[in-house]
Amino acid sequence: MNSKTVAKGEVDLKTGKPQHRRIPPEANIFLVLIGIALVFEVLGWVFVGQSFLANPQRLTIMILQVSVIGIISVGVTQVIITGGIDLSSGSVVGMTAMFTASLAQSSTWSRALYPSLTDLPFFIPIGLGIAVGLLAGFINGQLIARTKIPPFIATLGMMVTARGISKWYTKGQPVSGLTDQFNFIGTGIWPVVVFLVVAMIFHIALRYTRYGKFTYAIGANVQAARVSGINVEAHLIKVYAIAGMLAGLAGVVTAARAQTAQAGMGVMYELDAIAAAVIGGTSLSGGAGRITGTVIGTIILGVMTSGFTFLRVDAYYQEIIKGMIIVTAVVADVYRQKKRKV
Amino acid sequence: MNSKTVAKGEVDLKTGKPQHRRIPPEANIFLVLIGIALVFEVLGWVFVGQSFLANPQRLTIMILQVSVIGIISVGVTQVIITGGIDLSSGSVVGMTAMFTASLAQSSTWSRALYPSLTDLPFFIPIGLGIAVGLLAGFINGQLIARTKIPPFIATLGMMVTARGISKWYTKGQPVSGLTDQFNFIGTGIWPVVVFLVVAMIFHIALRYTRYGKFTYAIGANVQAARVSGINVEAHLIKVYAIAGMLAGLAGVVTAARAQTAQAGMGVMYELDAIAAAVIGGTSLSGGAGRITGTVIGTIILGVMTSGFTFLRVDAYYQEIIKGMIIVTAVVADVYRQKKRKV
Amino acid sequence: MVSPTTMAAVRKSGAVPTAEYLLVAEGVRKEFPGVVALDDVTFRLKRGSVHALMGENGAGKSTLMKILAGIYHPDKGTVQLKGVDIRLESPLDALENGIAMIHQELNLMSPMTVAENIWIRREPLNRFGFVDHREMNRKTAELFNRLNITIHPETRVGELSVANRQMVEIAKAVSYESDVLIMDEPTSALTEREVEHLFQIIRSLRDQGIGIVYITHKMSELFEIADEFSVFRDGKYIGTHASTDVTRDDIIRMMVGREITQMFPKEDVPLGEVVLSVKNLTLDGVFRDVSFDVRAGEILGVAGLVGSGRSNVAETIFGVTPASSGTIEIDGKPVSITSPTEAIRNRMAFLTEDRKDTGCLLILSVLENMQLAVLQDRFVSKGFVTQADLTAECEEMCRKLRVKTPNLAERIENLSGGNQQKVLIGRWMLTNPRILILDEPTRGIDVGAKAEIHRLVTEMTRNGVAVIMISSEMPEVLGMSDRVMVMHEGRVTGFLDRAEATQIKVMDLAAR
Amino acid sequence: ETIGVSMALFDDNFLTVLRNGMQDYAKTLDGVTLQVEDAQNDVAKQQSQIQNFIAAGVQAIIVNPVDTDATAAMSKIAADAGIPLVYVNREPVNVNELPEKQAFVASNEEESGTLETQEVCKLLGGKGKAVVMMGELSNQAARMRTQDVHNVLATDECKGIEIVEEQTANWSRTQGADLVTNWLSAGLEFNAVIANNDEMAIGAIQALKAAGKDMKDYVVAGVDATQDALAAMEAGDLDVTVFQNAAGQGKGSVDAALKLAKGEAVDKKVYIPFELVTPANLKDYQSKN
Ligand SMILES: Nc1ncnc2c1ncn2[C@@H]1O[C@H](COP(=O)(O)OP(=O)(O)OP(=O)(O)O)[C@@H](O)[C@H]1O
Ligand SMILES: Nc1ncnc2c1ncn2[C@@H]1O[C@H](COP(=O)(O)OP(=O)(O)OP(=O)(O)O)[C@@H](O)[C@H]1O
Ligand SMILES: [Mg+2]
Ligand SMILES: [Mg+2]
Repeated sequence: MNSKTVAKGEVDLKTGKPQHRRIPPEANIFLVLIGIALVFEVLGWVFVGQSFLANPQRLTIMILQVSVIGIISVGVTQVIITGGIDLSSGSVVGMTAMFTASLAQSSTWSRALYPSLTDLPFFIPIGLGIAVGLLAGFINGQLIARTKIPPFIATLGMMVTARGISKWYTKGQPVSGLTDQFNFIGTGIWPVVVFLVVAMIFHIALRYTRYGKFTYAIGANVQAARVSGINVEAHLIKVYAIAGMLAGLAGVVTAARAQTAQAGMGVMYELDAIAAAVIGGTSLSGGAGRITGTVIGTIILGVMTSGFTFLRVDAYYQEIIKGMIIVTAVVADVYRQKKRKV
Repeated sequence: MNSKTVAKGEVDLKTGKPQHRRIPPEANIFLVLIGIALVFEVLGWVFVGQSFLANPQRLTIMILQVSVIGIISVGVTQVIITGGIDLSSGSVVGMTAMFTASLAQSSTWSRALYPSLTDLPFFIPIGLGIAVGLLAGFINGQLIARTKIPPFIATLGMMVTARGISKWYTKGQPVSGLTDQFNFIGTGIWPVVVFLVVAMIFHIALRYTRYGKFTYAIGANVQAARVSGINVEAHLIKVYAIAGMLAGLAGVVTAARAQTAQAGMGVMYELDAIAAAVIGGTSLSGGAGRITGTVIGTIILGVMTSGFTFLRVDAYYQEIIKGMIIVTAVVADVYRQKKRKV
Repeated sequence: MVSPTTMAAVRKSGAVPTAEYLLVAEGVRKEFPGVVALDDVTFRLKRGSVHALMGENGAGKSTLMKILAGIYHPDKGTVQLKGVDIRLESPLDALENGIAMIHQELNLMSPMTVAENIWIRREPLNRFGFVDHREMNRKTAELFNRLNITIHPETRVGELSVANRQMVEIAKAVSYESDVLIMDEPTSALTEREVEHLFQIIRSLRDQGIGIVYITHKMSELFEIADEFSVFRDGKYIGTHASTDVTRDDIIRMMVGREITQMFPKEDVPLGEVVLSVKNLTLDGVFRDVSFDVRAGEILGVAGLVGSGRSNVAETIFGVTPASSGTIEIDGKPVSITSPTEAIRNRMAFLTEDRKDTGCLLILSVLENMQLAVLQDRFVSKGFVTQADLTAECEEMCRKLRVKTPNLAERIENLSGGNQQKVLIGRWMLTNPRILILDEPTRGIDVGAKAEIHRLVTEMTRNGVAVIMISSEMPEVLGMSDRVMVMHEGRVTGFLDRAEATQIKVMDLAAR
Repeated sequence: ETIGVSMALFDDNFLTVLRNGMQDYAKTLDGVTLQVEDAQNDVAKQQSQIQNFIAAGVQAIIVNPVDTDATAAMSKIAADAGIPLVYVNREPVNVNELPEKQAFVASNEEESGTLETQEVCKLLGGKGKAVVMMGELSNQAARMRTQDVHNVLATDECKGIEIVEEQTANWSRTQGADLVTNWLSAGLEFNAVIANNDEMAIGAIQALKAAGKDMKDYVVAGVDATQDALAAMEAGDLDVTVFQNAAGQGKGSVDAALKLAKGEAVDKKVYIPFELVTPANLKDYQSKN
């Protein structure tokens, strides 16, 4: 029998390939995304008398509003694939936003934090902002790899610390008056471009480089990875540092989008980022997950937000419905995957 | 030679106990707690010229201010031992607080939500509040056990939904004017008593009952647990329902303490509760953890808060230091455990 | 002492030092909390030979091998590679110095493909530095071809049977093209056919001058493959002999320190009524129309090649994967068993074949592991566990099974593989079953303990227990069964009575 | 007509009153629907909500800014789309260079803390020890009100009042109660509590009472004049609070938005003053808010 042979991992001797090439797992969640979008489309015609999707402005904002979450989520996905977790990303966004903004102030702004460091060319604040994120991630990685404390605790510590630092940095004052040059990266669809480029790079890195193979191997079976000669500690440091770097980049984009930075930026983003990854099929027990899935998971979050506003759903119900949709999306995904297996 | 006998795997027949009893793992974190307290004591004499510990009022508030977190944390610990996670507890606190308060209003309050249901005897709002929490937990459990979606997603969905419900319930209006009878449970050291009683009950349940043994077994190896005859689904539903029930109880205590309920209550409590459990030695990969450890973890959080105020640490530095202490506490714990092993 | 990196460089340059021994470990000591795993142990491996390492469960074999593979560091003692002192700091050091190891427990990344597993860290890269999947799959196919393995390189390891996973592990170890190849019970999951196949591989490697360390508890394999062997007992080195010098009984005496008179203590017990009757049991796509009866006091052996569906039948009877059709009767009454909970309620017990995945609660204690199943209906009053009685019973069981552990509070993870297996057997014996299903009960168990387990099973049959015993070890099936049921590709191909069952007849049915 | 409303935070008691004021007022108008969204204190979310409103084709937008420094970007987005925008309750940083079809309706946050502290100063007779309870440190109102406290206590009449402690209780009643208990247990002595909002002030009252203190010995002050606060004042526990006309702000912003949508001219700045509430004029406020 067909399914029997395949289940045993035997080979079809004629073609030499495993029978029935598998559909990529993220195809499922893509269908869920399409399903959600279609529901909004239909409801749109019924209740608002308008198309939901045939509106370029809306299609842009759907992704634009989640692109910062998306950038973080790409890093978080990698961390989760190793079997870890990163709770610090939201706070790191806040911290880097403060830091990068303080170096991106324009001399026309009278309350510049460092009056002697205004009007710097845009790449300085951006580069240093990303570096701060990288440093935070590197510290996470060091803690986890060297002291063997659970990633949950290491990154929780960083979460609290980074949030504290952003409040302390200017004693809670927002940092504004940023140069137009710097703000540019946050205008129009630039955040979307940054998100998609980052996603593409790490999609390739995870699938086609040793970095990626090691990441999956550690998450799948850390003991096996170790006896295969992988330097698990060194690799984990890399993965967390990259996640921090991406959170830093997200902080830069956030500041540029808002044209200001304040200590409360990025609160709870870590949860949305993790949710996007998990909705997209990344397994919290490690070893499985793909960037494409994460991107789709992120977009689902964006579609929901836009859809609610479009349908004029009362804000009181939005969260209730959002919670239910997240659960339903994942249930549908799990259910479809199970069905295919039998 | 002792070690020789032991190496033979012999058991001491006279006492029926295995030789060289191991130190309970939470002894470590207890030492960390003592360490933190002593640091505050010393700093207290140096900078404030006062004892930190020799002050009954402070000893009370240290636990009082974290007793709500503690109550949740007892439930969360059980969930984590099964290898799951509960992100919904903070929101369930908010939801039950709103609900229980709406049934605990006094007729002297002119804006009672249900004017015909005022001045009810205290056990009605309390009982129904706990029941609402139980229901939320039960739904979590059903979702996880029946649909096999990751607990992270199921409880994230509940987190968002419950928060939505609490906002919707009174359209954001606070619910005040509660009866004195009801408020009583939140006064004095009652919250501490509730916390410690709950902790004791579940300490016993986890260690000495079948419920406890099954909880650990599922977390250690769910497959093996199933093959050994445990009805894993039914048990998980129990565990999540209990966690929800305790979150409900925490919501009742919160409302009684504040003598009001507001939709924003309990925000982020889930993180503190998980942190308390993990600081106390509960492993996020399941199968290991104890209520005593969780209680100690909770108290560590309380000691920090009181200690900061006592030492008059600038608010801007508090979070930074708090993050570092959490990490250091766990590092110290991991380090000591490792040392003992060799 | 030479640093591993220097050694690795020397090895890469192709220089061949002429030391007599490939690998020498001397005066090695390794202590774990409460256990001295190795004490002043010596081990020498010659080039181009197969060196068997023998010893009871927990004798320290795996520990020594892990030291040679850079996983543990010895507390004392030296390791010489090709005559040069060396200190291996990590598995990577060992691999780069030409020491590869097949671990006793499977160490694979199940969500990843076979090819990814084999070439991890050594993936072929294209000129842009990206992993060349096509080349990787091609190399895998080539390797498999050479080793005569038929698994597709792109299959996910998680979908393979245990036996195939073991073959992947073997192929992976071979692919390192190392000078020293350590095999820690590579055949415990394999049937005769694959074992024969593995021996071909080993012989050809030996002929290329590779030194092979071979650990096994299957005495029958020993003389077929080993050139010499060393014996350990309780962490101490007992001696080394050429395989031509001694007999099988000598080895057993050295290992166990006493004679084992009877390998298969089968007793003829008067058979009672039919206890379990299975009719036309089918699990769609896996097996079909399986029918058999087992009587009280009977041992029904189940034989077949790997993947013949024996374990699946057992899982279905026990309710792990409920049947698509067919009936199960107990004592003549039809029962519906849709979960292990119900199976236990019907007084069944099931020792699964994969102790790591479906057996042990690795991070819990020996006690917690052993008492798990019995808590379903005994030693519980008003929800509370009557721990004192239960602990006493578990201690008694440990003693009967000769479990080697510092105490009952030890994590089962820290026990040797064979001792873990004994604890799991104890778990089910405590439940006093009427129907006992054993899937590979003595996998990884030493001769002494194996005889012990067989004796216990026999004792249970004397009390009227019906036993189904799945085993890939032919002597065990033939030695213990009253009847043998043979399966092939999900169907029953025949039954053989004790009197008529021979290896040839079984193999004939199994390959039909 | 549809007006999109982005509120900084739903969980805030004062903002809830403001939001309800808006919605109640909109109900009395024919053909006006409000689409209210919760920005959950997130600048980026608020900005996205504005963009979503534009995509959904609303006629006007009302924004209660999370961060008043972030309004330049929002003004630009709305102006580019040609949709009227009204800021409410918090004064945008670009208030003096608002583009066409934009306006703001608010109270001057400087007044609230000032009125509060001046009254405290008066009650204490210019001498005493005060503790300050701050809202969330990253919040603008918290910073402004705390600054007001400092400014007033720096004046000649109030120089005799010393700030002995200043900490955050994150706007929350329980955290406020815990904070005061922690202070009391540290042996801190004070006779005034100046809180950034009423909730924390009530928390302080609860803690003081639980510690067996006589409320007559303490001056407790908050901001917002919530129902709970007024009840506490009636009971003689709370001494000072400040009324901010939430409903008035809500109504004013809806009016401005509607006018802008119709192309009519409106004032660029509409200030609605804060009002001091003390036991003397308590009765006037009990039916408001
Ligand atoms: N990580 C560990 N921690 C504690 N004790 C250990 C650990 N690893 C092994 N041991 C102990 O060391 C002893 C030797 O174990 P080892 O695994 O080397 O035995 P073995 O000879 O390979 O046995 P088997 O034939 O059952 O595989 C055993 O008593 C075991 O309990
Ligand atoms: N579709 C599948 N995916 C993953 N594992 C499977 C699948 N089908 C079977 N297995 C596992 O493969 C193993 C061997 O299969 P099966 O039980 O059918 O054969 P067997 O005759 O018992 O072989 P063995 O000699 O290996 O025990 C079992 O442990 C079974 O759980
Ligand atoms: Mg071994
Ligand atoms: Mg099998």
